[in-house]
Amino acid sequence: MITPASRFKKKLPVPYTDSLPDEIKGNVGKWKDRKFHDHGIIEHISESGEHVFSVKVGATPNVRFSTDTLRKFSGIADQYGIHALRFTRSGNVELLANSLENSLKIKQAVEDLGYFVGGVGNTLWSIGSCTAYLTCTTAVVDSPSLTKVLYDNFKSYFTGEDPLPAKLRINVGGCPTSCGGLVADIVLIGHYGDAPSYDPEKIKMCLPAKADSLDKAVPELVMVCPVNAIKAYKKEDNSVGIDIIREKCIGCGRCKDVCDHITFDPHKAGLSILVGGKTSNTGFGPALARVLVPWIPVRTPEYREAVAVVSKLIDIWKSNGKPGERMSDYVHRIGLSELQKMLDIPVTRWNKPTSPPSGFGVRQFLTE
Amino acid sequence: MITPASRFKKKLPVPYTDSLPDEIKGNVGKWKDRKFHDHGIIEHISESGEHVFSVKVGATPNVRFSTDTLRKFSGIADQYGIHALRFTRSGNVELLANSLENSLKIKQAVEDLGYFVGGVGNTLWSIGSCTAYLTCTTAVVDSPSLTKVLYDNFKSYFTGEDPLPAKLRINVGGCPTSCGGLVADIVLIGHYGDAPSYDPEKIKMCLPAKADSLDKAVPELVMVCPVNAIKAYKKEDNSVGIDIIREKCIGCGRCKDVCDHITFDPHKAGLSILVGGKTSNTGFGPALARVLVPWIPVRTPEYREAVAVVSKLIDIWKSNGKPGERMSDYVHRIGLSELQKMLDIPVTRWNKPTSPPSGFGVRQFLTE
Amino acid sequence: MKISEGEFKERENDDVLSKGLELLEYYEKGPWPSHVTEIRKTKYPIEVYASGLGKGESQWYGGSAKIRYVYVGFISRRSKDGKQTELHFRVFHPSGQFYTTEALGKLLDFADKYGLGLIETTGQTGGMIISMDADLADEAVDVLRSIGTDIGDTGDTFRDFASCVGPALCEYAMYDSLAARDYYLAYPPIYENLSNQQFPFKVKLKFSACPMDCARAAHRADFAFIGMWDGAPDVDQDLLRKKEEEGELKIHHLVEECPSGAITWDEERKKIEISAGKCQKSMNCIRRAFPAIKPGKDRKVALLAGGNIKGRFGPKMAKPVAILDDYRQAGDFIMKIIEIWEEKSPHKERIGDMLFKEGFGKVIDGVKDTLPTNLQGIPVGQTRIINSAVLNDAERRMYSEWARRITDEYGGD
Amino acid sequence: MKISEGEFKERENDDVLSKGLELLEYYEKGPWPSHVTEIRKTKYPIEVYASGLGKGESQWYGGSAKIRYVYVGFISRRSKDGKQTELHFRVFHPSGQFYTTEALGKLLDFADKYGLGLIETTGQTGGMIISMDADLADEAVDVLRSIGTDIGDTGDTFRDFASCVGPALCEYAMYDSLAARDYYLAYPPIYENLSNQQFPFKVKLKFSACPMDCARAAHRADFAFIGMWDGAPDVDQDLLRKKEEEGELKIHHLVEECPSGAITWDEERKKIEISAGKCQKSMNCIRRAFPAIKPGKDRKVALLAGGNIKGRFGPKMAKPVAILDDYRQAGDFIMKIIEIWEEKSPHKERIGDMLFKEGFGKVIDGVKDTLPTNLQGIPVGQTRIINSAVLNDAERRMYSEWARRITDEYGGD
Ligand code: SRM
Ligand code: SRM
Ligand code: SRM
Ligand code: SRM
Ligand code: SF4
Ligand code: SF4
Ligand code: SF4
Ligand code: SF4
Ligand code: SF4
Ligand code: SF4
Ligand code: SF4
Ligand code: SF4
Repeated sequence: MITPASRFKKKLPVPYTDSLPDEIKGNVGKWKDRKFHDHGIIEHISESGEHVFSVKVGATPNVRFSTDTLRKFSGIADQYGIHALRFTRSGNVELLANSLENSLKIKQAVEDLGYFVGGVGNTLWSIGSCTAYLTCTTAVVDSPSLTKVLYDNFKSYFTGEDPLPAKLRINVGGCPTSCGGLVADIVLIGHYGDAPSYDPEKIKMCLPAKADSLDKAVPELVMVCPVNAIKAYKKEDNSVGIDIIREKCIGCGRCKDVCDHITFDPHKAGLSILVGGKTSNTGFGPALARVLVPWIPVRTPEYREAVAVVSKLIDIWKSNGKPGERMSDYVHRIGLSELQKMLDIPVTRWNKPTSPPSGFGVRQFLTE
Repeated sequence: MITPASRFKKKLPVPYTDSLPDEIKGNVGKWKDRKFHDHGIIEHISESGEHVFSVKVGATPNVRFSTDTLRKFSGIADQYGIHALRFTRSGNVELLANSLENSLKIKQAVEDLGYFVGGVGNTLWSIGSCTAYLTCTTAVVDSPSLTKVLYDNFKSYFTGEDPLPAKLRINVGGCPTSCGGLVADIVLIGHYGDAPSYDPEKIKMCLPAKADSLDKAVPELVMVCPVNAIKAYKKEDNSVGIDIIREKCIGCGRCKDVCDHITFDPHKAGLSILVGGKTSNTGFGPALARVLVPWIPVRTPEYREAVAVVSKLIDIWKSNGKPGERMSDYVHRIGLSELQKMLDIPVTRWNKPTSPPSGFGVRQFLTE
Repeated sequence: MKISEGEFKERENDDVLSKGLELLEYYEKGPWPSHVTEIRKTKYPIEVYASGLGKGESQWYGGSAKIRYVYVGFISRRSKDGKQTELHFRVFHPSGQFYTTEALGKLLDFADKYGLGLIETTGQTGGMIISMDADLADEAVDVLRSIGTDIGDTGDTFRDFASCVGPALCEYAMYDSLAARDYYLAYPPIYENLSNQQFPFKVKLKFSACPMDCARAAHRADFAFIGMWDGAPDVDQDLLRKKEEEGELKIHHLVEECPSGAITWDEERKKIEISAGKCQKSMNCIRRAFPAIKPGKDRKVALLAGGNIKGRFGPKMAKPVAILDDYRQAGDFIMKIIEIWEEKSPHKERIGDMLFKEGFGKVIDGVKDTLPTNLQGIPVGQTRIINSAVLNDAERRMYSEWARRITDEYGGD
Repeated sequence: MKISEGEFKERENDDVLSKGLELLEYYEKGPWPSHVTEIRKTKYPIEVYASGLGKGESQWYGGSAKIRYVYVGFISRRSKDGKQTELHFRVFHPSGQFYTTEALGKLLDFADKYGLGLIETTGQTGGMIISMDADLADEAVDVLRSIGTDIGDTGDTFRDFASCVGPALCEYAMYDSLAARDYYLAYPPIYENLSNQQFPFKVKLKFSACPMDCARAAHRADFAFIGMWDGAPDVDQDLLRKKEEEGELKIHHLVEECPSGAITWDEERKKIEISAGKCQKSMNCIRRAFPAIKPGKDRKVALLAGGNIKGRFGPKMAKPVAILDDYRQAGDFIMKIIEIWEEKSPHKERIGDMLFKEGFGKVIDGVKDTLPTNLQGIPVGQTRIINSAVLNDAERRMYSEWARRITDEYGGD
């Protein structure tokens, strides 16, 4: 029987050591070197003399798998691997093996399933995508389908057929919330491209009933706006009205997050493209990506505009980046304005370069 | 007659252009290059083709001159110079001339007066000293006499006879207030070396008369202590008593600044020696000096301990610093702990290296 | 012929749907494995996705579901046309996200039996998302717990914590980021709040075992733990020269690439020198020359706070709090910051917003007694430089003796 | 024989004094010009200094003096034995501290007639300190004003402002630091407060015309103005090569010494490249290779705030506020910060303490409308990244067209 007592007792995931395959258990913390094979296989070399191989498999957009496919991966891991696999932080699947020979067999088997092995070294490691139209309520643009199109176009950067100067990470977010964050080399974000509107009657559901209360507290709808673009005022009948000041609004959607009766014109939605983000402390160090292109149209099915911009960015980086230089570091080196000049993109207040956010991460400590 | 109206009308110093000699007036903002001569003469070369020379003369400790001496400098400026001189930000006197030949004559004349020319390029630019026993009430150690001894010992670094890797700035402060600041390569500071004590009766003059007031406001004497080492409490007779917690006290003297009845045992006073400060954005950039030696005895007249430590620091830097590397940058490069090891100095909580203050100055902006 | 408004809507919806279904087909083509193809193999209501694509707008509204005595960890949706619902569990992975095929099998069985056969194996936060059969959800919770994990990771409370793969596979790991995640999930004040407490908003912890920050902690966590070390990297000069001779690397590249100019080449002695003070722990030389260059031996954990993506004031990078000797040292600190946050912040304000609003240095400084006192680097607020000292007699004697030695060396007394 | 306490004190004082006088003699020897020798030529009460040295303790207490309708700019002292007094004026130099011999002559006559014939020509703040004859002090003020300067620089108000020599003699000057000092001394809200206002504590402004910061502004001023530029330094590649050929410098030293690794050597094209994004404006390459390398042409003034030496919370370096196009842009900002400071701070709390206490980012952010809106770098608080946009139709068309062009380039529409 389900009792409060039994239910309140939560269950934590098993201690990580319990989930490791035996081949790894004894080697935790003992890895002394590694080799990369074939742009998709990492050989981990332990002090103990043991070797473990991980074969990195690219995932579907939004990392959505049927149990059927996962069972097949599992089968491959049983047949050629060490009966184990892991899901990486960036959404790939790593099948674990004990020899290069077996790793190559895994690679073959995975490819036979229609999946690709890659994402190691100077490649496209992954294109992160949030869930968007699949389950999310606030999505403006559908990131999984956009991600699919990008992957279709840039697959050879993942597999390493087409070499890159360094690691590349792309992230796609369906709305300005950007669940994937702003720390990727290229970030594409769906947004409204416009200020919100509302039905003056319906909006009352999101506001206090009587205007008297305005003296005591700021309505949540007003408070969430980060730029104070929403003003509440007292109407003649003592109800509450609002004004949304278009000139101030940044189109962030925070008002819509707290009130379903805030609406945006779907025809004005677009994608912004940001560059120069990363979280690793290499090179210029961790930084937030900054807006390069504030808006391009969203045109399904091909999302050609997005593909074109990303293609061009990669091409510029390939021909001008130094060997080993992340795209983000390249952008920092030449400066965002320079890149904008190369793209001949109009600069408005929405993509005017400001001081680059830098000096983050561990370098903020600098102990002796 | 002196009226409030006439007195309240303040007089600002003349606009700077009015105080310039004619040879400089026309060249403001036009200097296109400079040459150094003889470690003490700077030749300023203008776009106009004109040249102005400044001959830098080292000042007495605390930059104290009799009008007699200043008249003599003035006379030299009239005889060989362009009838003008200036006082530098760091306490030297610069006599201005229009040719190298005249500059050398100025140099000779100044030396005949018992003064030295130097402080240009890779030399000791000056030893800054506050006023201390000459006029200051809070002085613990007399900085002018200590500065005199240091200058006597390190004169050849000022004149350039003895070359240094780069510019060197030393500052001497008579008390922890350190009017000279902490942005010199070497900073010597007089301090009490001890926690304060007080006469329980006299201290009442610095405290509120009645303990009731403690509920309303913290007495200034308690408030000024930066580490909350002073506690006020209510005595039986409703007067106020204090405790000074020795374990917390850092001996900063802020309590004495606001209350003359706080006393320190003069026999425990000493000098702390800090290194690694600078304000220029070169190299490691601006940084506060940090404590290398928390305390050495103060023994007049020779201040031998201070001279020995500064000598050793300069020697270490001379043999290990790179050409052009400020002592401060050298200390940052090797780390304060490393320097402490080389000096074999005991490390206590008072000179334990913490994270070096860095990343200051203009690099905090880093615009593109 | 006049059609009713209802009928009109219906037709319009049909148009949208058929456009959407076409789009689905499009997204099943192309070389890269398709999410649509995967989803088609499951019981997920794919028409809602199709309508969304057709309309260019997500077709989901927030829904509601009830699981007895469980308040967070699941998310319910209803489609805008009211016809479909969707429910998914956010499920904790074991740290490192390793699975033996046996353990994975149990999860897959679970997803087939209680769910729709569809899994997002790594969400952006690092968790796993399993699409559920709403009718079986209540029962499913207990079953999930019986196979060794639980739901969580929603609501205004602690979310899932993420760690990099760390020492389990990575040669750079400087502390055990996986054990650290396990430790903090089980840390009593956190464990207690995992699914109850109503904080102003969500709280995330992320653990990267080295400055490469594979767990993306510096931006995507309220509290970030990043492995680092004290001093300069360790160099094996012989091995380094050997690597250069064998053409594996060029030493002058290491010198040039070091972002802080910490590396110099000593031509005379044919070795590199690394400045401890300058090194910014970028890992650059290390990853290029490993194992000839390794992190220094004195390992530390950098604790940063206040990163997040949106919040009230927009995206933020985490800021430095302290350098810890051990990842376990931050528990009190975290809970104290949360206490202040509960007091100061309205709904939807992340910890980083609060720190920004109240002043990072001020808040951190105010709680610094929750951190060990022997901290090596407290970069918060200002660097305290105390140029005076309060010595006891023994210390005074010690420094007097030292002064005498150095005075003797320089000319005697 | 029994001696009275008074007599005992007297004798003790005599001992102290005679020890002090010996010390004075000692400090007149040695190669370096002696302050004692200088002082002996004046009317300063040198016995008080001697007693101080003899006793190992300053022999001065705060004193008091009255000058009609003038409240700041002079300091009065009385000796601990009550026998002597001392009074000195803190006097403004012209910016740059230049004097024609004629102008200096007037000051010297003044110091002889109304003073003791003793001058500290550059105090640590940058002003001049003239020891006075207390009886003539009142009259002296007017005389001083008649020769074109005034007293000031004490009290809880604006102190003397300091500037580097700047464009008057220095080839690096990026703005007119001397004119800037003149401007702010005469800036009405400052001028008004120069000798009246009772702020919580002192306020200092310092002006350095380049990042070498010869005015020591970054630590010793509440408001620091430091010249800088936008982008990379300007390079004259031919002149640079020439300098190397002539042995004046080694280019690879420039590369190695650049603290931010911004300079690279292009072996092929035989020229250096400087990264605009990386350059930290250290002036290193510039001072080594001037004029082959010069500051970039787009000149700016960095405004920093909150530096000071002691305050309530100890020594502080100034923090970044904004990059100005013109040094005149900070007036409102300064006065607004002072207003907040007056409200928030008790006595003896410097502006830097207040900023630290209240949160630097918060305070600065709150007054940012006092600064020009086209600021290039507002590093305060957090960097605002807005990943959305509100476009008007023209903008939308513009970006659509751009997108079309780039789409055409990549495979057509
Ligand atoms: C597996 C993974 C951690 C995990 O817990 O899942 C991982 C593991 C490693 N990372 Fe990472 N990184 C992983 C995500 C990341 C991320 C996060 C991301 O991309 O979203 C980053 C930060 C990227 C950024 O800066 O925004 C990241 C930044 C790095 C870097 C620094 C790259 C750089 O140039 O800045 C390295 C070093 C390198 O590539 O030379 C690195 C290197 C490594 C290596 C390959 C170490 C090596 O070179 O030997 C690690 C292999 C461990 C192993 O032996 O299996 N890892 N690594 C993640 C794999 C993602 C994937 O599916 O492809
Ligand atoms: C005259 C003076 C400014 C003034 O308004 O009085 C001055 C003027 C110059 N400074 Fe300075 N500095 C002056 C105090 C300073 C200070 C403040 C101090 O020492 O207290 C600093 C900051 C020191 C620090 O970092 O703590 C300072 C940091 C520099 C630097 C950077 C040095 C470095 O290695 O970091 C240079 C460039 C150099 O030496 O290569 C420099 C260079 C110069 C030069 C010599 C420019 C040049 O190399 O051509 C300027 C000469 C102007 C001229 O032509 O007359 N000046 N300079 C100050 C002379 C002081 C003196 O009496 O000796
Ligand atoms: C599922 C997931 C995207 C995915 O497909 O991977 C996701 C999906 C949503 N996120 Fe997220 N976020 C997901 C990881 C993140 C991350 C990534 C991370 O933690 O590294 C972030 C950025 C980090 C951070 O916390 O700052 C993130 C920042 C947000 C925010 C902004 C929070 C803030 O800073 O203010 C919101 C808005 C909110 O909660 O109001 C949000 C809100 C949402 C909502 C709840 C919006 C909504 O109401 O529909 C989405 C629910 C979709 C759904 O049906 O589940 N999501 N969200 C990710 C969770 C999977 C997992 O648990 O592993
Ligand atoms: C005269 C001078 C030293 C010198 O011989 O050069 C000096 C002397 C005193 N300073 Fe200072 N300070 C002098 C420049 C400075 C500077 C340098 C600067 O501005 O660049 C500083 C550091 C910068 C700053 O403001 O932070 C400085 C920071 C202080 C402080 C600490 C203020 C604080 O940050 O809290 C005090 C303590 C106080 O005012 O309570 C102080 C207090 C004092 C007092 C008033 C202490 C006292 O009550 O006796 C000294 C008065 C001596 C006297 O009889 O005139 N003095 N003082 C300098 C003024 C000359 C001038 O006007 O040109
Ligand atoms: S980024 Fe936006 S659309 Fe995507 S999952 Fe997060 S909230 Fe939803
Ligand atoms: S979209 Fe954002 S900026 Fe615009 S009104 Fe809504 S909350 Fe404010
Ligand atoms: S440092 Fe101390 S002793 Fe020297 S003048 Fe300043 S307050 Fe006086
Ligand atoms: S000396 Fe400083 S730390 Fe000690 S009690 Fe006085 S004010 Fe406090
Ligand atoms: S953060 Fe460092 S230790 Fe962790 S997986 Fe990445 S490279 Fe390895
Ligand atoms: S770790 Fe990075 S900053 Fe440190 S020495 Fe190596 S390359 Fe330079
Ligand atoms: S700060 Fe710069 S401009 Fe001013 S004197 Fe010094 S070197 Fe010249
Ligand atoms: S000014 Fe300094 S940081 Fe900039 S390029 Fe020159 S040396 Fe490098």
